[in-house]
Amino acid sequence: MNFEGYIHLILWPTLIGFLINGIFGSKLSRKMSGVIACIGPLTGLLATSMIYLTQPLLEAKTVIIYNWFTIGLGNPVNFSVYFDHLTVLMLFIITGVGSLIHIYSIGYMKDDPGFSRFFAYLNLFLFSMILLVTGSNLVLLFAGWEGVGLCSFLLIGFWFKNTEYNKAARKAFVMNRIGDLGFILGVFLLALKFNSIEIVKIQESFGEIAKNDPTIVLITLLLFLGVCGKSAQIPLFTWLPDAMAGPTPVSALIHAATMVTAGIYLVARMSILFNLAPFTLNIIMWTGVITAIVSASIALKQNDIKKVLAYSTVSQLGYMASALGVAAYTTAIFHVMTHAFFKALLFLAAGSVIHGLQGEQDIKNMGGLKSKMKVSQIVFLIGTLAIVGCPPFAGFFSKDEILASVYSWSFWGFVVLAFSSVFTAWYMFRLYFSTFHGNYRGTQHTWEHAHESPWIILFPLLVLAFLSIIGGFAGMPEILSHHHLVKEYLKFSMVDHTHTVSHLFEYSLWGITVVALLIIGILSYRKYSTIKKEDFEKEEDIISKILANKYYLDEIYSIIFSRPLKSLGSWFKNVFERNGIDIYVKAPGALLNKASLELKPLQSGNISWYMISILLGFLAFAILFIFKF
Amino acid sequence: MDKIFYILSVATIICACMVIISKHPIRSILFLVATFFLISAHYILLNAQFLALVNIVVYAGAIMVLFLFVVMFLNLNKEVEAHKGVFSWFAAIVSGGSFFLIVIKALEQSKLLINDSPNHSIGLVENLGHVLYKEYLLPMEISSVLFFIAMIGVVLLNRKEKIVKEN
Amino acid sequence: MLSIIYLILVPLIFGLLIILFKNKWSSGIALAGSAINLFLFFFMLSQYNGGLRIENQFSIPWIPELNVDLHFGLDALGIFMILLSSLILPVGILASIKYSKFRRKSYYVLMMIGLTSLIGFFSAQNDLTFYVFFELALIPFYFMVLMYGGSDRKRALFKFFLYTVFGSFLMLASIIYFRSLINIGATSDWSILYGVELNLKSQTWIMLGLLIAFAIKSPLFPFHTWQADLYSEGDRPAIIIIAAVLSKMGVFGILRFFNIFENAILQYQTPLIVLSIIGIIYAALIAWRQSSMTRLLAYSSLSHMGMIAAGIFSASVSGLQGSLFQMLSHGLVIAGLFMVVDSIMSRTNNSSIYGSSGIATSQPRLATYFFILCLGSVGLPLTSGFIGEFDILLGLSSINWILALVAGTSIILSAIYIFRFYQKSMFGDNHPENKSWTAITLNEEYVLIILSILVIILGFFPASWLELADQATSTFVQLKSKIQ
Amino acid sequence: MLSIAILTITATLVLFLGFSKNRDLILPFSAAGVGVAALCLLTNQSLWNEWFMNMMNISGPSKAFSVLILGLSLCIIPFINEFRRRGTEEIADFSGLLIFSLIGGIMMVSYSDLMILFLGLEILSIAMYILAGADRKRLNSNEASLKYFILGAFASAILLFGIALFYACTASFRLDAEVLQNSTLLNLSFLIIFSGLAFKIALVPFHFWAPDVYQGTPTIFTATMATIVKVSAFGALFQFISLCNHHMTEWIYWLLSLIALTTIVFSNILALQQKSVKRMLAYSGISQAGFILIGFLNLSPEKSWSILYYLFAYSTASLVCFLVVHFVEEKSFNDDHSSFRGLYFNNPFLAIVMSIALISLGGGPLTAGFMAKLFVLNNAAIAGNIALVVFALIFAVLSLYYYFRLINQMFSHSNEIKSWSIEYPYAGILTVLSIGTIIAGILPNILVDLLK
Amino acid sequence: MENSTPEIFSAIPLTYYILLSTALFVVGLIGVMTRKNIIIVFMCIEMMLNAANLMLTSTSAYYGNSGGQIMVFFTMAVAAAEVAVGLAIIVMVYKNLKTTHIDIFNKLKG
Repeated sequence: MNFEGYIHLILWPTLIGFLINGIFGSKLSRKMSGVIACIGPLTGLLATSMIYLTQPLLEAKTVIIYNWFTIGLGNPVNFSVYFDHLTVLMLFIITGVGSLIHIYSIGYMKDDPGFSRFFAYLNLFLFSMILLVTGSNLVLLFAGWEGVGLCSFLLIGFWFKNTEYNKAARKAFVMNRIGDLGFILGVFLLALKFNSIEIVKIQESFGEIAKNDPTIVLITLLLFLGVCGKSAQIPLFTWLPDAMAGPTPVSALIHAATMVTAGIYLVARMSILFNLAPFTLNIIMWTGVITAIVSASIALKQNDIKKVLAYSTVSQLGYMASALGVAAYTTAIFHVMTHAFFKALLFLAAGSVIHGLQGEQDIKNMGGLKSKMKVSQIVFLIGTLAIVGCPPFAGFFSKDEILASVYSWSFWGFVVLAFSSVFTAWYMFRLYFSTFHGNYRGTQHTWEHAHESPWIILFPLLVLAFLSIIGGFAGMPEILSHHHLVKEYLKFSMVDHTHTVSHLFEYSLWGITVVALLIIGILSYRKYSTIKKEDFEKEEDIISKILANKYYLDEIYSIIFSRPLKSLGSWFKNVFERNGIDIYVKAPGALLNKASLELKPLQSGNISWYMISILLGFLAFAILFIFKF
Repeated sequence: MDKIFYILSVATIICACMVIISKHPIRSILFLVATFFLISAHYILLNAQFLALVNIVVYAGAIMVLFLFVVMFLNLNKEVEAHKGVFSWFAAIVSGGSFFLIVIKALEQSKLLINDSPNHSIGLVENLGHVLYKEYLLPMEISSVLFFIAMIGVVLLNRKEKIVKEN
Repeated sequence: MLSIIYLILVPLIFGLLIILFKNKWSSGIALAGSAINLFLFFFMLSQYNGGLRIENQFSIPWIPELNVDLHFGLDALGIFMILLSSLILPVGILASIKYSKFRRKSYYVLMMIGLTSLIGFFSAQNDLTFYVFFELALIPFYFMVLMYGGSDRKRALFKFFLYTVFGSFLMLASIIYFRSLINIGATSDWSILYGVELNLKSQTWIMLGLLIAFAIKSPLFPFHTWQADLYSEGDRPAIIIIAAVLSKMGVFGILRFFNIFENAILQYQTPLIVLSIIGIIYAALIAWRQSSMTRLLAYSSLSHMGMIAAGIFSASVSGLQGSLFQMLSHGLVIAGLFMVVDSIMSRTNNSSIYGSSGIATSQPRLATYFFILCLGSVGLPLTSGFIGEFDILLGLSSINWILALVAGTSIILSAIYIFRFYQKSMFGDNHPENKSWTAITLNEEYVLIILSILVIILGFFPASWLELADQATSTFVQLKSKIQ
Repeated sequence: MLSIAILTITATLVLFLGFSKNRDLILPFSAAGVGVAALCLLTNQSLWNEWFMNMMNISGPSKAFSVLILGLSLCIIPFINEFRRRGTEEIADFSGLLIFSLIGGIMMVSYSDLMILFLGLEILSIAMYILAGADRKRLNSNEASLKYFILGAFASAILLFGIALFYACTASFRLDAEVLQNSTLLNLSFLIIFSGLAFKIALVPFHFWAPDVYQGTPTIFTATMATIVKVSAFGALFQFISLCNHHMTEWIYWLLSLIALTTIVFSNILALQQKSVKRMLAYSGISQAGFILIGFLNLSPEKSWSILYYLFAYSTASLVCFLVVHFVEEKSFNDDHSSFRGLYFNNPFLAIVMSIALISLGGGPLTAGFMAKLFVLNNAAIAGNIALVVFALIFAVLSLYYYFRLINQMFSHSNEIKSWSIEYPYAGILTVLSIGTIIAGILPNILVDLLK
Repeated sequence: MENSTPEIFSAIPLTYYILLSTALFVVGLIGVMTRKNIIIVFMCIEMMLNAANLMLTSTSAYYGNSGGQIMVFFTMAVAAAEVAVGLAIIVMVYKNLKTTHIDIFNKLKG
């Protein structure tokens, strides 16, 4: 099969799966739905592997499928895909993790009445995500970008009877759209500047542009606004924790492994552009750093198992962004990959726990589950170790690379990131220990019914756990190996700045990491493996409160943006419409009606008066026209 | 001659004013008759004897008698009209006066035609007859329609109501 | 080649047939008439060669004194809107069938006259034909709303009617003024009128009169006060057509006359765009706070029309092209949305978005079509709504990126109000009254399916239409380059 | 001249027919007479013209005016029969008077000598004074007749004074006479004559009689006043302005503009709040007259067709309106706005023809009314008075308010549904008028060619 | 008498006659507008017609043009017809209303 064939195999099966499940879903059996849905990502994974194996991709390939539309006079926007190493890597992540999560979902969702609808959405999501990473131009990329936002909306509000979930879904979509506006404006400015929106063509025409060209800075800033929305950076990150309203596989797939990394992908994809705007890069770095510390600190005080993971996702995204900010694009993508493994693992494991506890999500009501859910506990532990950066798990390598890169760019950024990784370790251990160790704190009834999940759920967990363990070796640091596989693979796609740090720094960093993790692990074990339910409520100092309430960011946003706009809208609707706009129509009408009534007495019916007015009229005309006064 | 004109004119105006001033309808009618007679006198002065005669016959003789008849018939002779509305008098006099002024002003600003040797015998019956039946035959014929209409109208308007039911 | 007069006459003939046949046949005959019309139109479309030519012309001498013919023809600009009208009219008829107990012949006769006048309007080839059909289109819809509308319809209708007529009389004045300024030869088609060179002052006056007329008709901010009232009080099948097609007449008019007052538009471009943008945001904010479905759609429509107007005023290739495309797309979307609202309201008799929660549970298919239409409305990529908005915003950003930014907030606000609308009416707990719902009828479902599919197909394959739009607007841009 | 003779003979014979028992013959005979007269005019059968020293000349625009007058009366005459339903038997007198008044109308539109104008005006007016009072028992009719008479006589006196002044300046009654100088007095006399004619046309501020009289007069004769009298008076004004255009300087242009504007503004505002439909139609007629006056701004004999076209459009439409009002009045005993409620459901035919007529009056598209407005306003624009065009159109919106208020009434459900029937001849006339309105709107060139 | 030229034509200018008839006309006008009895109002109108007649006659005589006097002749005819019809109307109205006061006739208004 040739290259085009593989492309079609990657693109369309998910869409077909969506259509079949979406249109005929209610008529299909659950098994059929599940199988049809899984075909999509699996075919995609297979085709991607085939491309990886058979096509060396020495140079990027663009395949035009059809002419989508034209902008302006004869400037075509094609529905065309672009394949380079970055695309293939992203496709691996997407279809790989996607396949696993599809399989997982068959087990997880098996009792849900909206089973086929769920798979339809998942397939649609994968289609959009594939579109996003393969789109050869920014408009198609944007189509995928919005498509994943839409699927996120649909899946967060999947259980649509719950009004809160609906709100969360809307919030996610709207916040994404704020970013999208920035993105699309960036696209416009690019299109106007380079007269094309094909990524390749834009990259080709960079030669003559100076660094920090104002237009480029503006474009990159606007694009970064899009990134903030999609990848949950400050100030647009508050939607992501709320997005945990959706079913757990969704949280794993969309809100941890793939969609939120789209922003990272975008910056990596446009790395040449961003390289021209160091100003923007600085902003990206600091945004990432601050996002990382802020969300990590919030995660310290969350009690919902998924919320903790959500904030940890935001925090990890902050890491990735700061890597982008220091122009270490490959590192960021590397972290995307490892993060996809361990965060999906964590979420799915958490889902397994939730599944086993009939939907319980609050860690206050957990504890001691290791006896009931052995496999889940182990894979969760693997995931935890990976995320806190314990060598030699996947997270260790990527995180270490990020810290090193940031250090070489900005010392203070490094310090903050290091702090946030301490926080990460603390809240992850807290989560792990309070869930699986100690005594069960929930009701007796749930305890009795708590059970390990079926194999269809556990299988993906095991695969992911395996990947979380070995994933990091794809990018070993220089001091261990000269073959950084990811870097080598991606060197055709993007241009990193070179970050060199001394070996001494690197060793000491490792050392400190290991020591710190040990200390934190022990402390955490002592505190949380025996914690009582009441103890969760005891921590009531001001800082905890602020953290538990997410720095009151939602409230602040509401006061600054949404409420004024709402009341402005109400004012427009109730006051200005009636007294401002309507007045154009009403006032002349009322005036004329009044005039009509006022003038009626002129027509008094009195003959003498009529004769007088005829004469007066005549006199007036005579004076006006004959004597020309 | 000019004195006759002035006297006649002043008398005409005074009579005319009396028509509108006098409160009693009969008196008004009589003053109007007097006015018409004075106008006829003017006509004689202007050598329009035929018109003078017709004026007396038609206006003073027929029309005013008709008026008188109606006033008597309707028993209006006792009705004395109260001249209230000072305002309406004021308005009427002001507007009438300005009409007069306008005509004076217009007259001042324009010259009238001057005919050096006018034919002053046109007012005689013979001359008028010639013209009437030659040049002005059409209006002459058509005025018959006018009278016909007036006749039907009077009959129509004051016929006694009789309702004839058709089968 | 078929003459376009068939498109205009066929509905009239079918209207006559309706009068001759029994009451119960009338909806069927009307449907047949509009279907034949649609078929004829597609036949013409298949033979359309494109370019700047006017095809399928029909012309008879009309007012020789003013050198005006009654002249119709198919051109690139008109095709969009003729397509829209022939598509939406059957939608209106299908929507009205469920009320057929209360409908009489007159209703369908009016529908047919409406179709005639709309096609006549969009294919008019000179200013007076244009004007006559501009006004004519008002009359059938006036009577439809008058005879079959809601309880408070008269007030709303009157506001609409007088306001619109005020506008169209201003337009007539402008046209008369325009014609008094020029000397034209044997005929006065658009091509000749476009060639007239006027000085800036008279252009400005003409633009003022015409723009007010068009702004009232569309409506555009701040001349929209009739809209919400009419949409909520009118007869809903008629409102479907009014919202989808009649509201485009205004902006279509701006495009039609664009060449005539182009200099004036370029002169006052910034204030015009700013006004449109204020309208976009203003309407979106009000839509956000609406609890009545019909009013919400009215304001959302106002917001979108503002976007279209902004695109036109941007006087750029992509802006004009996007506006034209968006007119088509918005017509389909708003027709579908009103169809959904009609389906809901005909069952619940409640226009509040809170009055019908949980429909998605009892009517999943309705919810699905509704959702697709919502996506079209918020302009999600790969739906028809995206292409237009994209081009318009691109056109705006070619003038000033800040303008595009501010106008672009509508994509945020539209997401807010449309999804609020969607979630409140479709999601949530199943409203107790919904249990007694009858399932949506086949008629409604066909309409919704077709509209949804069209929204998506146009999103995936807009290219040929955009090419048409390109041809339609290319003359403007040529002129523009000549000026600069 | 032949047609005038035919009309006279017909009228006289009709009056005599009134004595006979068989009254069914009267109206067909009258109609036939009028029809023959109209035919004579159309085929240029004119005897004895040379006998009358060229005092009137029925040709060109005058002929068109005359035919229009005769045509309108043909539509009105059959309706006189309706009086018998009320028990009034003098239909012979009515139709005789109507035919006589036509003679006056023809004189007015074709005079070239002011004497003929005065006589014609009086013939028409006196007949109308009588017809206004035809409903002797109704106080409104009495009052209308009296008001019309007193004010009409007053206007005639003023007109006569104007004629006298004209004579004093020129020693002639012929408007096309050579004048030595263009003096102020002459202009004053023009203005006075104009005022006299404006009274008949009912232009603001000489319009005061119109609403009162229209309201009180029996509706059929209101229709006559609104159409025949107005057409005749406009014909007279047309003759007047076209004949002495060379005497008048610019002031007539501004005078016409001002009067047109005040007429349109004032009448439309006053019409807004009328409850009586006849009264409303009266005001609407006044405002339409304002529009027609705009057509005089750019007057030349070749342009007469636009005025004629407008008069055609106006008179057909308002004839339909008044006739429909007549039927409604017959059924519900008043012409109140509310008695039109639900007319569509009682008799769809009446409601539809009335709507068409009202739309035409309002200048709706594809009706004669629109074309008429277009032609007239185009004249004004060519004459350079674009401001007038704009204001006239803005205030014309008001007229749509009251027309459509009536339409709203007709198409609203009323509680009681009665089925009213209308006899075929009447329906036929209304249909012909409506179709004429629409055809003249769709294909105006047919009518325009005719008028030319 | 036929050939004799009356003195008046040389003694009094035409303008005086015009003024005189205008004055009469104005008096009639004032009467028309102020009097309340319809019959009197009607009489005043007749006076206005007569004023015009006077002007016509005098100008006709001064110019030696017979048209004016013919016109006066017709005016009288018109006046006669008018009076006949007018008085008939007034009598008809009086029968119904028993008054000739002008202010009673204001039922039709507005």
